[in-house]
Amino acid sequence: MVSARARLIRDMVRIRTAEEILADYYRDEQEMRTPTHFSIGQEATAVGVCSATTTEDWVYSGHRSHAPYLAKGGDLEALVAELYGKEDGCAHGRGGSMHVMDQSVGFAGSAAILGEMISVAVGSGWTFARAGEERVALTFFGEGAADEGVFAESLNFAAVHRIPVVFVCENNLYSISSPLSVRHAEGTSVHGRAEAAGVRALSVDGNDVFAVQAAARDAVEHARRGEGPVLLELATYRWRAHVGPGLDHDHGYRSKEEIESWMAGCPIVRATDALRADEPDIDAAVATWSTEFQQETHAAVDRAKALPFPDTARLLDGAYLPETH
Amino acid sequence: MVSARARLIRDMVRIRTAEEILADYYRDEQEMRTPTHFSIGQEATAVGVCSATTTEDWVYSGHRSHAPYLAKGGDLEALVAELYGKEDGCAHGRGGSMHVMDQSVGFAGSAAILGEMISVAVGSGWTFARAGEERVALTFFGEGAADEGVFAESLNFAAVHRIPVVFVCENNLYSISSPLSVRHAEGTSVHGRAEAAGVRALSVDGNDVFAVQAAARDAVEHARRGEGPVLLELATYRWRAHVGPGLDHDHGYRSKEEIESWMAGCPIVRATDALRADEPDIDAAVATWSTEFQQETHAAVDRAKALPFPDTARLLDGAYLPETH
Amino acid sequence: MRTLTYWQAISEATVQCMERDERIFVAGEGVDDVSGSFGTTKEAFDRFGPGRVIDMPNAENATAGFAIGAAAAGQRPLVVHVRADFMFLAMDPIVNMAAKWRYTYGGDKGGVPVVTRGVVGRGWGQGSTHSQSPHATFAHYAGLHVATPATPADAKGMLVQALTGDTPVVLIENRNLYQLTGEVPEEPIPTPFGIGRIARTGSDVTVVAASLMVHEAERAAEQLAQRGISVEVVDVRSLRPLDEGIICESVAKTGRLVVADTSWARYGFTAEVAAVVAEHVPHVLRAPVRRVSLPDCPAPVSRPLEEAFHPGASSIVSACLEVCGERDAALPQLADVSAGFQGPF
Amino acid sequence: MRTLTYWQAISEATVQCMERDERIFVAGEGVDDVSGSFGTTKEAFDRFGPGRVIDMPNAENATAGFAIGAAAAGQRPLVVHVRADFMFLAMDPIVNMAAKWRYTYGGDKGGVPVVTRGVVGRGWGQGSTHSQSPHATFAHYAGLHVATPATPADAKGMLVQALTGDTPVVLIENRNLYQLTGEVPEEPIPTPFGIGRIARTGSDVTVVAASLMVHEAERAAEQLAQRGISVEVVDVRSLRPLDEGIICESVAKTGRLVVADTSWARYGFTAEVAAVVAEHVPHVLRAPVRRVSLPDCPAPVSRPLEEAFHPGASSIVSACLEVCGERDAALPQLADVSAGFQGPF
Ligand SMILES: Cc1ncc(C[n+]2csc(CCOP(=O)(O)OP(=O)(O)O)c2C)c(N)n1
Ligand SMILES: Cc1ncc(C[n+]2csc(CCOP(=O)(O)OP(=O)(O)O)c2C)c(N)n1
Ligand SMILES: [Mg+2]
Ligand SMILES: [Mg+2]
Repeated sequence: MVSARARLIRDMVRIRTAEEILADYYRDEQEMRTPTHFSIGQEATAVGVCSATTTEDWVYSGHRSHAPYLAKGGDLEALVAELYGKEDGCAHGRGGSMHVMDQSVGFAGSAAILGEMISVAVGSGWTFARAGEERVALTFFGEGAADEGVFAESLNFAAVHRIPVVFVCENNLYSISSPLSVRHAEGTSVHGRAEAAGVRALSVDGNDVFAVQAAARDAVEHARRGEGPVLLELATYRWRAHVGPGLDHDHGYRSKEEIESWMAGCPIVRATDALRADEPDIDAAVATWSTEFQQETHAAVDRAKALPFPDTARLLDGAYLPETH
Repeated sequence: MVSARARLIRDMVRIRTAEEILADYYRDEQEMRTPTHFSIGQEATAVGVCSATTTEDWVYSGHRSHAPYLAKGGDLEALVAELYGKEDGCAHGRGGSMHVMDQSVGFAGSAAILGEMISVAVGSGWTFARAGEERVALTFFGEGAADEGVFAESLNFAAVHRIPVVFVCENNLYSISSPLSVRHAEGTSVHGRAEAAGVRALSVDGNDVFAVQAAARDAVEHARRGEGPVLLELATYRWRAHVGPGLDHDHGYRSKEEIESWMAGCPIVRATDALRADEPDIDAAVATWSTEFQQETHAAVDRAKALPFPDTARLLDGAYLPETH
Repeated sequence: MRTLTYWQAISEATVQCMERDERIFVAGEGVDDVSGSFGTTKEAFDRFGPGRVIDMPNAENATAGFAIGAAAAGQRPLVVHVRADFMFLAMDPIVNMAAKWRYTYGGDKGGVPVVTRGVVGRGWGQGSTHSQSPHATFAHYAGLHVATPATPADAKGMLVQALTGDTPVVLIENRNLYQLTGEVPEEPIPTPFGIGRIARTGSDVTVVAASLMVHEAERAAEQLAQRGISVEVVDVRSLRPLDEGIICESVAKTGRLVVADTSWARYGFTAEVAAVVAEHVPHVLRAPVRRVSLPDCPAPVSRPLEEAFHPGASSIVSACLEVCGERDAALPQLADVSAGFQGPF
Repeated sequence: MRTLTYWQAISEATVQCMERDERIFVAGEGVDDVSGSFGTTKEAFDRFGPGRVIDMPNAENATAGFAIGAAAAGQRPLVVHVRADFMFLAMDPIVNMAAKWRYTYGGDKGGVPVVTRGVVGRGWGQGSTHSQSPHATFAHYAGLHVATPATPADAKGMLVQALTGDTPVVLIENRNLYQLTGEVPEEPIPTPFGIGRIARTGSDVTVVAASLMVHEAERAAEQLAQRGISVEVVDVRSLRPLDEGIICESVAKTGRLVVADTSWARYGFTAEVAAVVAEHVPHVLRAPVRRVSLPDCPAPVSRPLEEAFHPGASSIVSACLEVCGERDAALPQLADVSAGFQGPF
């Protein structure tokens, strides 16, 4: 039996393993023709938060979508098929990396335009409350999306109507290559803005999966009890380039030291270290999972490559339903 | 000699007198064919703030534009001509009540779409700083416009770049007929949001013209010294209907008692009361000014009515300059 | 059949649909207030209260996103903007999300049938940012339906269609239509989009129009009839889908086309209608097409400028005479449609 | 004359104009970063630093308003969006303020000549919200100039015109043009808006196009020439103002019109061009007009769908053959314009 805490590690390992392998294929083959934003290094936010939700709770995300999708239980094969543009993809090849969805597990969709899914989550949360359902809507976004006016508008509306929504801000310090310093005034924070709008808000170490899970549980239960929205600002760090599989250590916008210090604080290593005293077999387990997920990912890739592309005769399908067009 | 404090009263009396008379003409004649938002009851905000500016400072406003325009020294005749749609209007009859401008006194323009002039003022303030000029941009808007995302975006940018801009929020409790309670969460405030974005912010009694002036002086000097933006949240109240000359006491969204209590706190009466000990002649002065401004307004109306309308042959002029179209 | 005003028809459609489908709710700034969005949301508020007729903060972007999120979760939002000009602030969610939702997530997971009503605010001197008609702007984007009902019956039927269909819909209503009366079925019967209507039959010239301009075209047709010119008026009813057939058939019959709109010509409604004819039946044209549209400047406020700016029946008369090769010297000017408008705004 | 790539031409125009006019500054998300907006803002940043090439927060609405406020105070802002799709968030300030500013305040107080560059992001699978071409949406609104340079020379000349003119300008650039090379004058000479260009002369059919589609039309013309069909390619260069004369003259000569665009047909560029012909020279048409445009769905990501979605030279060839009454069976398919595109995105 895998303990609850070990399961968080396993989920992070799965995402890490899958993304690292996908990044290699992406780079080497040039066959996943969709702009892809990897979460390598940021796995604790997605895993910690999603582990605090039920299948009935809905999770939305922005462009950095794979980790929340997988953490929520999204189908890996369908994700990989989507990246390869195949009909079996979770969006049937129409959406690509930035538009994934797996309704069966409560992953309600991701979007490519910054900030969009923030207001959308508020609408879904409002619907849950209206129906008297004890469900919560969550929405992942970067601190860069918090620059957008719709973020403030959404916080405000959620607070006024005490909507069961949890705003999950993954603050990885950068918006592409723009540091926080050129985007937010010194001494301010995303959670501070949320508080000013009347939204309960917390700042959490986003690379500590246990802390994230604990905060997310509180937040989700707060929202579920009808006590209103919560914002979690999770400090984390992206290891790869903003988009695509590569490293960007030479792009000049962040120092090698900074990157290395965050890599040293790898959320998987940290969680494993923390667990070792209680679960001495954890390292072996991580190694096993790692192998297992490597196989799973390669298999998903092999399968995806063998799958057919969408039929171009169905190009228009879904834009309108037949009845109304 | 009129004392500095008495001058504030005189300026408020001028706006009150002009607007009350214009409202009557508006209602009775139906000749000012432009949606008009009177500031009757709110004169202290415009007068207090604008008295703290120089001609080189620029003031923008939203739809409730007459008071800031006049308080800044805008030409009354040109305003009245604008309301009558005449070629001599401050916008040559093209803009109407919601689009007034008097560049000669630093009234930089008003706009009909909520929130627009908030970001615009930031751009003008940035320009002043860039040119090394010690000028400040100010922007009036209602607490309803603070609902708009562009407000948050503008606060943020102004704070990051320490732009010399003063955000002047006239919080009159309503957005048309929507009370604050359905728009902002309990316990929150507009100035609290500004602070969270890193903008120095104050809440001031907006019906106390002396307090407004003092706060505005501080704010303008703070911005002028390059110490960054300031937001003033000024509590005030509109006596008339949201738009048009009428009363709306029977519209059901606010109580008669509430209206009466705010009318009892009339900014002109309060200022006059406060001055009486030091300037016993103030009541006589107010009466004289009142008469004087009545004459001035009626004269402006008579003049405006006699003026020609724009020539329809010039309908297209100004959309494009001839060189480029 | 009993008659209703255009605003009553909208109100009735809203209330009846809300009665039948509790997933429907109304959201917009001041939709609950005493004026009730020109009366159209008042009865709904009185009947269903603030839980289903929701006064929104002034946040057009988040309101549209909120509606999309509610629709994704199974609700049927009806968003109201008392000036269509405010919809530019909601352009991103409407065009980048609502229009593309079903398709982008694969076509099989349900769409977000958000209905957005925008009122063209032309009354008195509303000026450059309170009187625009953005129907063509939205209708350019695949994934939306865009309709412009001209009659009380269509105002009801198309709102019913929107609130019961599967597609996000933008409905643009001209404020000058609200007092118009007409027969309206009692039941909430949907008017399908994409089927135009011959508002008046004629044989010499076709005027294709939408919304208010259908009535201006009918007034023009009256006057031209006195002069022996027989005008057919085509009301497209919806811009997307667009009934190309009815346009082409009418023009094939008359051989002459005037297109009339309340927005600018370039890349607008008048362009598309002319293009449809150029694509399908150019050979039937006995005269060049004429477009009746706004002059290429923003809307001025001053009364004479405003009257010169907005095209109406007289402009349509002139255009029809021109395509028929006649002069309009002899005809009296028709009063502007807003002539009877009473203030304060 | 020396040759430059399209992106170099933009960069050079920016730098030269900034050297000559210190009121000019660049603002946009990441304009200062290593990739420098596809290279176009890099040299400007290296030369003028962060005081004049400003990395903005992700706040498209306020950025546009900020630019307007700077322009009102005498500056000359150049705002850059690396995806034109983000401009919907700036639609309100561009359409409701910039376009209307000078006119609405009376016409004599100066305008706000804000220049906004939007990049059509079609590379690989950018999908439904990262590859749209909104030129017609902006060009509908009086008060703006909207241009779509197709060549390096025009990319430079039109940006110079924009940065020295009096009108707010929207420039839409297709990312697939950036590597294109062409002769470009050393000096910053403005290319006036509203003057089209005959990109290739021909006598059998006119293809009117803008931006990338001009090149697709030229490739199509090559192939059709082998088949004995002589194609004239008209590059409109700017959508507002639009050179009606060059379109009508060409169609008057050839008698056949194909309009090609990277956006949807309805209420778009292809509609307006067809309408101009229907308005002025319908009688010269020897065949119905054909529009080459996007199918009526959002942009899909999957490679074969994406290739089927975006029209290119082959679609133009088919349309030309059709208006000439011929079949296209014999011709090989032309490779898609993005065929040589290398990832990662
Ligand atoms: C409205 C909008 N503006 C700009 C972009 C381009 N863009 C894509 S991702 C990104 C950075 C976002 O940073 P953040 O929200 O912090 O997320 P992160 O990538 O750091 O996870 C930007 C600017 C966009 N997609 N949408
Ligand atoms: C973007 C936008 N949305 C809605 C409106 C309609 N509107 C005009 S004034 C107003 C109320 C604004 O309230 P507030 O900002 O508090 O100013 P007040 O009228 O109270 O002075 C509204 C909703 C508008 N003009 N612009
Ligand atoms: Mg980030
Ligand atoms: Mg207010």
